[in-house]
Amino acid sequence: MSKTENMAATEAAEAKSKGKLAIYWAASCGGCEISTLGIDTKILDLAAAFDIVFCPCITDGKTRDVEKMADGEIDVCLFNGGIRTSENEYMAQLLRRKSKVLVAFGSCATEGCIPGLANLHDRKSIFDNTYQETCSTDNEAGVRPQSVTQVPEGDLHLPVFYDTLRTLDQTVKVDYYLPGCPPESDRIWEAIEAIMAGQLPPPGSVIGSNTTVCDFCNRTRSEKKIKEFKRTWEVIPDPDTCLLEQGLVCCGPATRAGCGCLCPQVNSPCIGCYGPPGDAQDFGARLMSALASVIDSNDPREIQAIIERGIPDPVGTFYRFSLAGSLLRRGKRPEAENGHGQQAATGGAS
Amino acid sequence: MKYAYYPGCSLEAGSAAYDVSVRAVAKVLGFELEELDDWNCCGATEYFSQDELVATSVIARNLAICRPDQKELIAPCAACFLNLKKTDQLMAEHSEVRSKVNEALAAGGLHYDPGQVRVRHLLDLIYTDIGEAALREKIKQPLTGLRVAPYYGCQVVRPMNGFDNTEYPMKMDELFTWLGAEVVDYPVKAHCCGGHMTQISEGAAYELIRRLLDSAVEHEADLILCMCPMCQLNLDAYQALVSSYFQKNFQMPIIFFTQLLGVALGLDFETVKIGKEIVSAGPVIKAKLGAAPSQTGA
Amino acid sequence: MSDDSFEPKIVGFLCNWCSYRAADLAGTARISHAPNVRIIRVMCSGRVDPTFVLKALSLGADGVMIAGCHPGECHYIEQNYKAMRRYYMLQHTLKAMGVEEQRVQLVWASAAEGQQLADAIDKLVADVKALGPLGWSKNWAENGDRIRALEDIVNEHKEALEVPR
Amino acid sequence: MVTDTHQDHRSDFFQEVVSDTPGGEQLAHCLQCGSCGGSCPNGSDMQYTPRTIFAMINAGRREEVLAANTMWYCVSCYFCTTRCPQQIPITDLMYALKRLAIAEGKAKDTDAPALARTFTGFVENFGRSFEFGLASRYYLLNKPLSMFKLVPMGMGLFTRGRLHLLPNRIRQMDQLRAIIKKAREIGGAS
Amino acid sequence: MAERVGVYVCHCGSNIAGKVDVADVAKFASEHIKDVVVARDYKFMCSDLGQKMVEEDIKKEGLTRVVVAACSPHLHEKTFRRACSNGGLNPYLLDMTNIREHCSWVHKDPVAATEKAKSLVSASAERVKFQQPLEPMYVDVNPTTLVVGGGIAGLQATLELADAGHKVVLVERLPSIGGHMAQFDKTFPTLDCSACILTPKMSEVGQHENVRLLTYAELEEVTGSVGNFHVKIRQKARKVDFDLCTGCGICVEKCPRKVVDTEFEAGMGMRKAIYMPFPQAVPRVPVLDTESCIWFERQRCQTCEKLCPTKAIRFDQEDEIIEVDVGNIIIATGWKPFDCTKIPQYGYGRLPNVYTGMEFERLCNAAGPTSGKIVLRDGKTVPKSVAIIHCVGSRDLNHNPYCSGICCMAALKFAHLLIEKTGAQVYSFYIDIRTNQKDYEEFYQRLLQEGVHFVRGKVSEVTDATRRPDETGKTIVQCEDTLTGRQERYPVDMVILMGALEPQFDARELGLKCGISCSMAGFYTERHPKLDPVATMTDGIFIAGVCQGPKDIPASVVQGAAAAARVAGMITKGKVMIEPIVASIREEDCSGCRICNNMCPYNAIEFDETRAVSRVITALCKGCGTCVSACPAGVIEGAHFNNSQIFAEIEGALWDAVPPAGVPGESESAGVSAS
Repeated sequence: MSKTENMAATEAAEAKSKGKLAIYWAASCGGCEISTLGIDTKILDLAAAFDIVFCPCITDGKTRDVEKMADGEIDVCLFNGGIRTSENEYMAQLLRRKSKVLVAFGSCATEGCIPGLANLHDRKSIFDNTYQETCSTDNEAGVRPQSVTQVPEGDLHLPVFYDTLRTLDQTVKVDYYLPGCPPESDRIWEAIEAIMAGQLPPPGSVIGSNTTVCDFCNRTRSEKKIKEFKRTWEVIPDPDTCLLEQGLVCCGPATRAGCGCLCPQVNSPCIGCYGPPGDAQDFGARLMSALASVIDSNDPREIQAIIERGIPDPVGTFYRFSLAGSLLRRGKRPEAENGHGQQAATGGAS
Repeated sequence: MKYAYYPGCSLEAGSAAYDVSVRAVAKVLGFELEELDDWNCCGATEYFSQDELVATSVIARNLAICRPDQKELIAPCAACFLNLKKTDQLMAEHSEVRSKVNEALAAGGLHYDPGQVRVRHLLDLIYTDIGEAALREKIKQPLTGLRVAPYYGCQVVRPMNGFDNTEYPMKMDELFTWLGAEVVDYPVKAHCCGGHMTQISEGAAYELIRRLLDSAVEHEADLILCMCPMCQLNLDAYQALVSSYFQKNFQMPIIFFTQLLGVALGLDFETVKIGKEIVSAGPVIKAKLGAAPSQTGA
Repeated sequence: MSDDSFEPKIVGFLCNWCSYRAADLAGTARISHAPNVRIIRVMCSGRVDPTFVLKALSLGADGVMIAGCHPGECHYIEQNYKAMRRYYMLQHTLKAMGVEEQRVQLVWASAAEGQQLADAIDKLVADVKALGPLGWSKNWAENGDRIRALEDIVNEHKEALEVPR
Repeated sequence: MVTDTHQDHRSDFFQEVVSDTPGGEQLAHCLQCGSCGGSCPNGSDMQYTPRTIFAMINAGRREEVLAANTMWYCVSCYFCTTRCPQQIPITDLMYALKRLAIAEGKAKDTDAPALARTFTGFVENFGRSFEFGLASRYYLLNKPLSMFKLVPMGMGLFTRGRLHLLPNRIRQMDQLRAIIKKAREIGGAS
Repeated sequence: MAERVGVYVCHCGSNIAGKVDVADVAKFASEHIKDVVVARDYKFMCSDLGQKMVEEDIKKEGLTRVVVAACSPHLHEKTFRRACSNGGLNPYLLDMTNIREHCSWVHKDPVAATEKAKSLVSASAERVKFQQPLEPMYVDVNPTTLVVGGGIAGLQATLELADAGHKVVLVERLPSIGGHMAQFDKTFPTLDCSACILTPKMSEVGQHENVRLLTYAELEEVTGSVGNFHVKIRQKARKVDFDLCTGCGICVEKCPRKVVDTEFEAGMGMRKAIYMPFPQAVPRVPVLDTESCIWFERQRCQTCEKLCPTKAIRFDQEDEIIEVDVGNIIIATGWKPFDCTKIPQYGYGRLPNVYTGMEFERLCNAAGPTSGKIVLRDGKTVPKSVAIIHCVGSRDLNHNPYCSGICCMAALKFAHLLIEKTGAQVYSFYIDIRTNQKDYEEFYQRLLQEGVHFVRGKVSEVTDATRRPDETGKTIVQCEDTLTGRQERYPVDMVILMGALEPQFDARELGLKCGISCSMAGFYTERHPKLDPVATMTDGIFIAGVCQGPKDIPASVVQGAAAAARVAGMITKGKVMIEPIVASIREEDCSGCRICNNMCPYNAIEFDETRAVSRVITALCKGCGTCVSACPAGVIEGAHFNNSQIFAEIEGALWDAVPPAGVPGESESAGVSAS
């Protein structure tokens, strides 16, 4: 999608012909749609500017309608959710083809988000857990979803559930990113306004701020030295001092601003839902490096003890939202070629 | 305060006086020793001469059978203390030792991660965990007038006990100073008693015993305090043989430090088994402490 | 798993003042060692960002070495301690992700320790050889069923995906 | 780690001794300073001081070393080990030499192997050792004559209730035996 | 706009080409690395012709980046930077990769070596494309120099600079300059009197017009960088008015309080509460030790105050902070003796007749507490037999692994003095005798001639536990005579322990203040152990004497002079170049989280409270890059080692590894994409 095509889209909008908007929901929770509706009465402005041609959760539309569209017919597609199944992947391919501008909308599409944490496991262990191991499950026959089931009438297909959840841009080319879990309504509206006004940054950009959550945090900060990382339930934090300095693992310093610093405002550490700012390659690595740097010890054993005690779940801490989009993308899988039948990745068990 | 307790074979038999006095002292000082269930022999020095891995594995079994809540294991015997501590340390420092020992332990359905159990000597416990103030409070019979020669021997202080100097240990000296005794500062207090040399080369062993007795006599000690069954046996049971070998007349009572500690805490001789030693300690203690020690730990 | 023909690819981040010079010294002293470590010079082990390590692993490295001056001897006074803290934090995370700890090793080598560095390289290479390839890119690849599923879909929706040229 | 690449230049015997002792590779750093030989309570009775033994190991003089009385005079007092300026685990190396000597039947002039075997024999049957049995069996088998000399001492201990006639047996003897058996199978230096 | 990269692969004669197929590497570069427009291999790249080749290619081929694959950049980076400059290219657009030390010299298999060379070249070529032109910076050098430490090394450095006409501020912690050398009796191997050769230098320093002498003063804080250091010095309160005092000594003479002098007399003699450490002290101004003074103990006495003819006593004097600006700093803080009680088996502190070397120096010194008479602690018995034990706390992994260097010679000196003064039988217990300087071996020969009994063996214990009748009343030295292989006991009257030379107790803290590092042992690390032994990694800070490593007087003097010469060079040049490898913070993206604030040991990062952002003070930054990797937002840029450069280098190094799968447009998605 080149600049010229964008400009063409903009010109078309200026010519009062309404633009076409699609909103799709792959492996995600639906929070992004709710946040979209949170733009409130501005939804009318949106409706004035765009026809919502496809959005299964608020309009009645079928895949085949999209299939029938011409390539590039949709002006903007806001795609939320990661790519978990073959259906997700097909829809991503399809909407990519049909859209001029494809936006990875929200944390799931951008960096995998919570569903991406399942990348510590493979399909088998996820299914074992979901369909067998939880206390409330009663499944003596050991039934598992099958991608193909034969019935007298023919074969029934279920989408194939992949071992690895992928982000949208690991699947198709993405033009813009709108991070957040979910993106704040105000940010969404700003992005839509930018689209409507044709004032978009260069393709491939994240639409959002380049500073971090700390920029919007009013707590007093000083030089940092940490002897102990604390879990949130262990302390009632002082409301005026930097949470990190109080030993809480606050992701604020490594997290893109955009949320308005909501969590620290209510005395709770930032959990990093807006992902990394600027050109940080790996959110977890940035946060690991920063937190480790301020550990106040030079003794290897003490350092290890501080880390092991304070951060019992490193992947969940550093990659809560970004595992699928991180450099390593997932936990190591068993050696076997097909990923079935073998033990789950080590990280999963811990 | 509760500790796991590893008495060791000697304390079950020949050195029961040590065991009995340790338990009696524990009761008075208010700490609890829970005997490690189904412990086995530490192998003394003998297994190491035959098969290193068997030696460490046999010792490691004792560490592996400690319950999760038994985090500190107290060993009064020097050889047991050293072997347990050394095995834990070897496993911590050498990964191949760790894996091989655990492979052997697995044959018995056991596993041990180094650092799981902290092996400590009884002296460390009394010196550090009980401490001067608490001890002074409990004194019933100050040891004033008694000249004692604390004898540390080798394996409690070397190679790595972590609580006292390896060359010139002082903790037992300090302990008995608190109890009012006159502590003899003699230079050989951490020298060797001969260990099992008595059974290998009489001459060599007797010479080592003689050096210790000579030095204690020279410094006018009334008795020698031991913290190792082997030391006690060598100095006490072999004393007559050493005397005749060198044409001397040693009459030096040798008892375990816990026995005299018990006396200071007001326990009577029978309770701390004074009288089990070959060269009697009772008379000199009675003589020096004036009146006979108070009876039955009142 | 340890295949004799497997030659691990390892990236080494060496500090300019100590370990890079140790590697230089290993050279001048002709201390032969395994050829698997590709050395990248940084000014200080404190410059080594966990991102570098993850980047190397994600680009196909089977192991990573981080080498700096001995603790207390850093040419920037104490920055290698920061490298050490980050190393343990990174190891903690890598472990949870299933990367064996021997694949990423932190080594201290002073400018005078060519032999030590060479030994450390040999050890790292031997350790990684024993573990086999990391193959993280293979780790991303979906299983055969993904390809089959996609083929199915493509076949079912041929028309929709056909691009008129 | 430091010595790995050097080891091929040293005698096979050196490798053998060192590989049988955790931390033994430090022996490569022996300065021949003699602080071990000077510290040893039995140093003057030894045929060769530990330092000399180390030089002989380095020189590969296997037979002479294994036939020496040095290690049998080691009383495990650890003075040498704590004083060694090069932190060589000397006492442990002495154990390694004892093991090699016993394994090859080189220990001729000493009863120590017999004593050790008697001792461990009890451990393997009862799980605990047992002084009276140990002493009587060892002396009966090895030094029947010198036993008489010890009678007064034995009587002294006996009358004070310090010689037990029966050993205690641990409950999980099977477990201990399984561990010992496995350890023997794995074998060698731990 | 693609870069035009030139790659040059050096043969280094057969040093590289003998193992690496250099032609193949060059071919690889031209065929497989994007943007490489020139790739050549050449016999000797560092030769004039090699350099010319680079210059000409820059001009003719329009190269915008240069990669030289040859030896270590530590050897020739400057050479090729110059070549680039000559060709009109910014010198920082060069990258050198090391295929000699790191490749041809250390790998046996030619194929593997060639493959590794390709990876290194690939890494370098990918990296160089991201390099940016940088300009070196220059600053003026303040001509005043600070010397820390008034021992022989510091004195020498001070005099060299002062005599050359430069101003020097000399700071000494103790009341007088002179250092350990002032305590010694004789010096080896010439046996000239230590005081006789030292005191002239001391008084010269004391009177020199170019020297500002601050004794009883300590370095408090150093800020700034080469050329412009700002230094705070704590002048401890002497309780004596420095300007009024004439040094008459009445106060010292009349002071009623005597205490053991643990400093100058090493505990062997006494001094007063108000004292000058020794008669030749410079400056001749006493110091009042408030811990022993009766006035400070119970507000009585005041004898000194009453008797002082110039009314110079100031009980209320406080410490004072003196601030000076200097261009360079020479650290010559010397050493402290090993604490011999750490080796309990030698009995020091427990057995009366065991002495440290420093105690013996004072015992032997004609100006010492016994006026040079060698007697036991009872004050009268002359020893008939003496044991001197070498390597006490040196060459011992339990204490200090290094050789203290001077003890062998000092032990020989002691043996000579003992024989000369007492005629005693002297045993010298050594592991190795090290006499490797001019006339030292000859001195050893002389002592052999004089009949010293040298025993090769590290002493195991010194004891009073007697075993034989002849040992009664003696101090027994037990050791193995390793030359006979026998354990021996030597009953003697006196034992002297040759304790190790250890770094000053606060060497690390001082190092931190000045921004220089210590070795594991605690001696300061030089810039290069052979070629730059008195400079440090911190420009403008030099080291001299034992603080750099154990050494004797001649070597300390040489280093003092050498450090002064280096400083004089800086002053003459007047300007100093600073490498532009520094960090910078993109302030517009900095959120002021302050994680980086305590990352910098040089305090080069400051926090701007008003704008709530952190900022790098370029002049202080040394370019280590630790803050760059600590920044959680990734907004700190490390010039010449920035992320994009290193990422490209990693990618290049792994050119032959399996690339990551699953990126759109690649193999798998190709199956469904329509193109």
